[in-house]
Amino acid sequence: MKSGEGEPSVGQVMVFRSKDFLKWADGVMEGILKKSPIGGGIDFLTKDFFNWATRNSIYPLHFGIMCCALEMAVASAPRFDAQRFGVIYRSTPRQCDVLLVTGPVTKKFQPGVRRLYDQMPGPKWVIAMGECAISGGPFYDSYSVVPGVDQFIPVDIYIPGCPARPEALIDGFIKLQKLIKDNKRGLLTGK
Amino acid sequence: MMEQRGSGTPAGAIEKAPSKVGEMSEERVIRALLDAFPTAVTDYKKLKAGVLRARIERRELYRCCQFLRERLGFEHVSMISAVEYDDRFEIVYHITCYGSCLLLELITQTPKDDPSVDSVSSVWGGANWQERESFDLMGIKFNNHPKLERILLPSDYLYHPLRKDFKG
Amino acid sequence: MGPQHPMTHGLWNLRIKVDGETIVDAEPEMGYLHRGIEKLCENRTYTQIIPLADRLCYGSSLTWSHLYCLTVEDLMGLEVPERAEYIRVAAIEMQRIASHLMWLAAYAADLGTLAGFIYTMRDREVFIDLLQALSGSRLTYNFPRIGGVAHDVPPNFERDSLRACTYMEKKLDEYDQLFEGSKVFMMRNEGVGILKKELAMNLGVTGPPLRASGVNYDLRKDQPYSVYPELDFQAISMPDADCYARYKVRMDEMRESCKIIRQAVQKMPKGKWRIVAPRNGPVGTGIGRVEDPRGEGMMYVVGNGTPKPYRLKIRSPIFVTVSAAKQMLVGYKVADVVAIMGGLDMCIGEADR
Amino acid sequence: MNLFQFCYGLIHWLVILVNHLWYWLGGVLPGALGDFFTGIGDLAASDGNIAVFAILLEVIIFVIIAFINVLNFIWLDRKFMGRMFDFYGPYYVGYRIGGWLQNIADGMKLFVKEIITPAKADKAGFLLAPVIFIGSSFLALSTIPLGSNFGVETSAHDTGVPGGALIAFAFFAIAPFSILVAGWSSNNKYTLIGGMRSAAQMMSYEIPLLLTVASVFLLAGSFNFNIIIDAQKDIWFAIPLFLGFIVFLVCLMAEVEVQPFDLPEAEAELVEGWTTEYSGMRFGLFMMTSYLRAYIGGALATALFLGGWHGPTLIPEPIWFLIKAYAVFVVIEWARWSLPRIRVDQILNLGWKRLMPLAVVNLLIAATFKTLGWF
Repeated sequence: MKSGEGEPSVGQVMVFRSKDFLKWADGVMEGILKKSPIGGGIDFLTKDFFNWATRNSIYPLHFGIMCCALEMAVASAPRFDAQRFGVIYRSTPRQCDVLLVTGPVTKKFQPGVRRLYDQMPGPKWVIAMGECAISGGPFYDSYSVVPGVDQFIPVDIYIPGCPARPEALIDGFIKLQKLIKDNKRGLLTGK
Repeated sequence: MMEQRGSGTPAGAIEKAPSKVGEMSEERVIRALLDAFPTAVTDYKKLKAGVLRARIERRELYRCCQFLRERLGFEHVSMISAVEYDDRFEIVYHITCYGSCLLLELITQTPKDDPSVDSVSSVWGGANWQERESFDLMGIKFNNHPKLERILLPSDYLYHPLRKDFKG
Repeated sequence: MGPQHPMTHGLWNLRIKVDGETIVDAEPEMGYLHRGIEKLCENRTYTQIIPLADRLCYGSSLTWSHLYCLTVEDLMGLEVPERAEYIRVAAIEMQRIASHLMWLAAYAADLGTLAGFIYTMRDREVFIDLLQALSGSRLTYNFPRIGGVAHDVPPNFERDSLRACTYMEKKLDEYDQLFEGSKVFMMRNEGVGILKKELAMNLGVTGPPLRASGVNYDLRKDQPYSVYPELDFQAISMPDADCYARYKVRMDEMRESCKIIRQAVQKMPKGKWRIVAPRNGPVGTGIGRVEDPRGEGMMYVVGNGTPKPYRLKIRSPIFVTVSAAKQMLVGYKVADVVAIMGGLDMCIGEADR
Repeated sequence: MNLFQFCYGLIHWLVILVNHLWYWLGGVLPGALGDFFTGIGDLAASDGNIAVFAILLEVIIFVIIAFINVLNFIWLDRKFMGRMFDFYGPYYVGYRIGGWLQNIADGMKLFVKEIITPAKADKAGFLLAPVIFIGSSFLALSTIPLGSNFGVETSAHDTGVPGGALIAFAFFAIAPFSILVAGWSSNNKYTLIGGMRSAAQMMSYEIPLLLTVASVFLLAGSFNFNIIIDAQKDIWFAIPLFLGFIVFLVCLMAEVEVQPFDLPEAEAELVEGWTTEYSGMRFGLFMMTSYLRAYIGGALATALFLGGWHGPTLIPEPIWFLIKAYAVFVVIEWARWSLPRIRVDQILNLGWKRLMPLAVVNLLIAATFKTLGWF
């Protein structure tokens, strides 16, 4: 009996387990919801609301690499106060929406950053803050620095500056809000 | 509680680290070195006030460092750096004395094909990681080092990047 | 157990073996931020290295560019104009206060008091503003030059600095109330992370941790550079060797720095603030040593007559201090890790170079 | 008329409205089928059935009130923190009402987030922990009355739940167990340490907490919240039992895990502590429930020490109660944002060597008052 491993071949008795049934039911439900106007209707009704919620509550990962990390900390301090926009730093990638890369990623640390990105639940975005994260910055010709994080993770927002000023970071968050608003996605039908 | 601890002890209330010989001048250090290692120490020089330079043979390095620490009170190794020249490696030890605040620049040479010296990490604990760093970046082998592994670069890295023949 | 990124201090890995909550072994692992600056310097001209030296330590970048300039001036045998020296000293001390405040913010956040974090971040802006007026940048200043400083002081600099010092001294008393007045803070700090005097000297620990262990070794006093001999200040040290002593040493150093800034801006003579440095460095070596906010910063440059240095070696205080982590950590609780390592003022940028 | 009677009347009216259908069907359809529908109608109209539904309705009302309070609390927390620290707090989302919509945005965002169950986690425990955490908190909540006629009651003649205070504390203390389950089942070293710390912490504060509460029971002579609050008509228990009130507040802070005692989720040491592996709405529920627990804590302090709903009659009783609960919450927040975190061995010391003797002394004081006949 090889049921449950891939597709059952012709002539083999199909055995339904409860798991298979659940999978099938999920598929049918998803198909109905995605293709029929019901899904579209639900999306149409909830899209704006969920989009508003998503863009107004951005949780970046509290994860500092170099100079920009200090500016990141300053941005949440009284003078610049990123909290006005609902930006709250969480420490664990599981609860974050935005990976803020705040410095040069070395070849030794590259797998770590990739793992952090993979650990984050979707929908997720990446902000490359500062020259080092964008292109390697002053260390562009170093033997151990990855020239730009966009070589191994997709980056949505680039904030130039060496280090980027806190105002620039807040501006980046607002740009990200605009980005989320433009790429409006529904609850059911993905991007 | 706060009153007991006081606020900031003024300078002088705590004594300086006792140096074994007391206040030493540059000349006295050089004389002591020359007395102890008459053949090994070459090319001694006073660079500026409070800074000395001496060259020492590789085989006498460990004993010289022990002597410096135990007899002359040089308790602090500031920096261990390796420099690559066309024909040799130079390992430069900057050693400081807390008491008299002298800085001794101790230079030893190794040939290019055998870059190894005795480790001084058993003399100064602070030398441990600096020697590991020199090994990591320049490939100098330190004999009798407790844990001579790569420290800054990944452990599977193949090159010693600070050597002149390493290109990007 | 290894925190891949223990919150506030950048990238390094501390492998801890615990028995229940007690630490039995600790092994720091560095190198996640190794950018190879020493190699990069060999491909840059002497002037181009100043921004790189700025980016060595993000907490106190000015100290490092200043140290680099000192080293190259030692190599080239330049005499810096006196006004430039005073400007440098004032700027460095501002940087020291900003750096210590940054440390205090991170330390407070580590210990869990958000009030300390926010207040120190707020007051740090005062000194960042001064430095910004001086150099035009917030964090990496690119301000010292070989043979002087980049600009003269801006107008009203003296008035603003004096005002900032007065403000800071008032705020420091407030911090004392906030931290030392809190019983919980004292419970977390007193008798934690003890590093004995002999051990600290042997392990090469420098800076506030060494002075907190009872060794009064401050390069500004003991091997004076720049115009420090002409200024009246004290080197702070404490005999207790615990986290509280480190905290106290830094707090009092900020007070001393305020005093130094006051004297420096008032004593500042008129005159040139920069001399032109030659393009090519001579053949030879140069050493520079300064008292970084984190310890003894040192650079060793070998010149070979070209516009680029042949070899530049950087001594990072934190790199050596962290190697003493095991001796400090063993025997304490997991919760003490943040107090002990936070008390060292980690700056990975300079440690990994 | 108390809340139960109100709900009973409402359900009764609804049942009668629907019962027209059943009785009509019973009359129209022949034989056994008709009897069946008539039986349904009788069952629905029976006293027991309506009472069950009335109690459910009461609980729903309380849950809705709690949700609104939780939103208020999160907002108040952030705003108060902002005012303490020289910044605005949430501002731009719903800026007309002071950034109040920020919490709703956060909650809705967490709905659309992906929910990750770690591959190596213990699935049953991982799923069960939030359920226990939230369920126990709501159960504790539902026993606390908000007014003399505004509480979850089981019959028209009751005033308050008999033994309500005992039930409340019993359920309130279940949360550390769920934290332990969450920490263990996440299969992560930080969560495990967080869960263990939570268990260790419970050892230290639970006993002094209950001892102080026992002194209140002693003075009031009942476990019923209504009777306890009525006993404070003339003088709040916080005044004779001032010592106990302080001990209670400290233990409460440990119970709801705010700053000096938030060892299980010590941010600097254990990433996010026991919630490290939770993502999406599960994390949202945890966060919401922790504020809910703060609300419960405030409500308990109000009911036991601050005279409950008693106050000038100008303002309705539930509003008085909520004002006091909010005040307790603000005091807790004040301490929370200005104190460093305590260490795990120190909290044991604090609990057993400081709070415990004080609680015993407090109990003695209460016993003395009772013996002297002052209460």
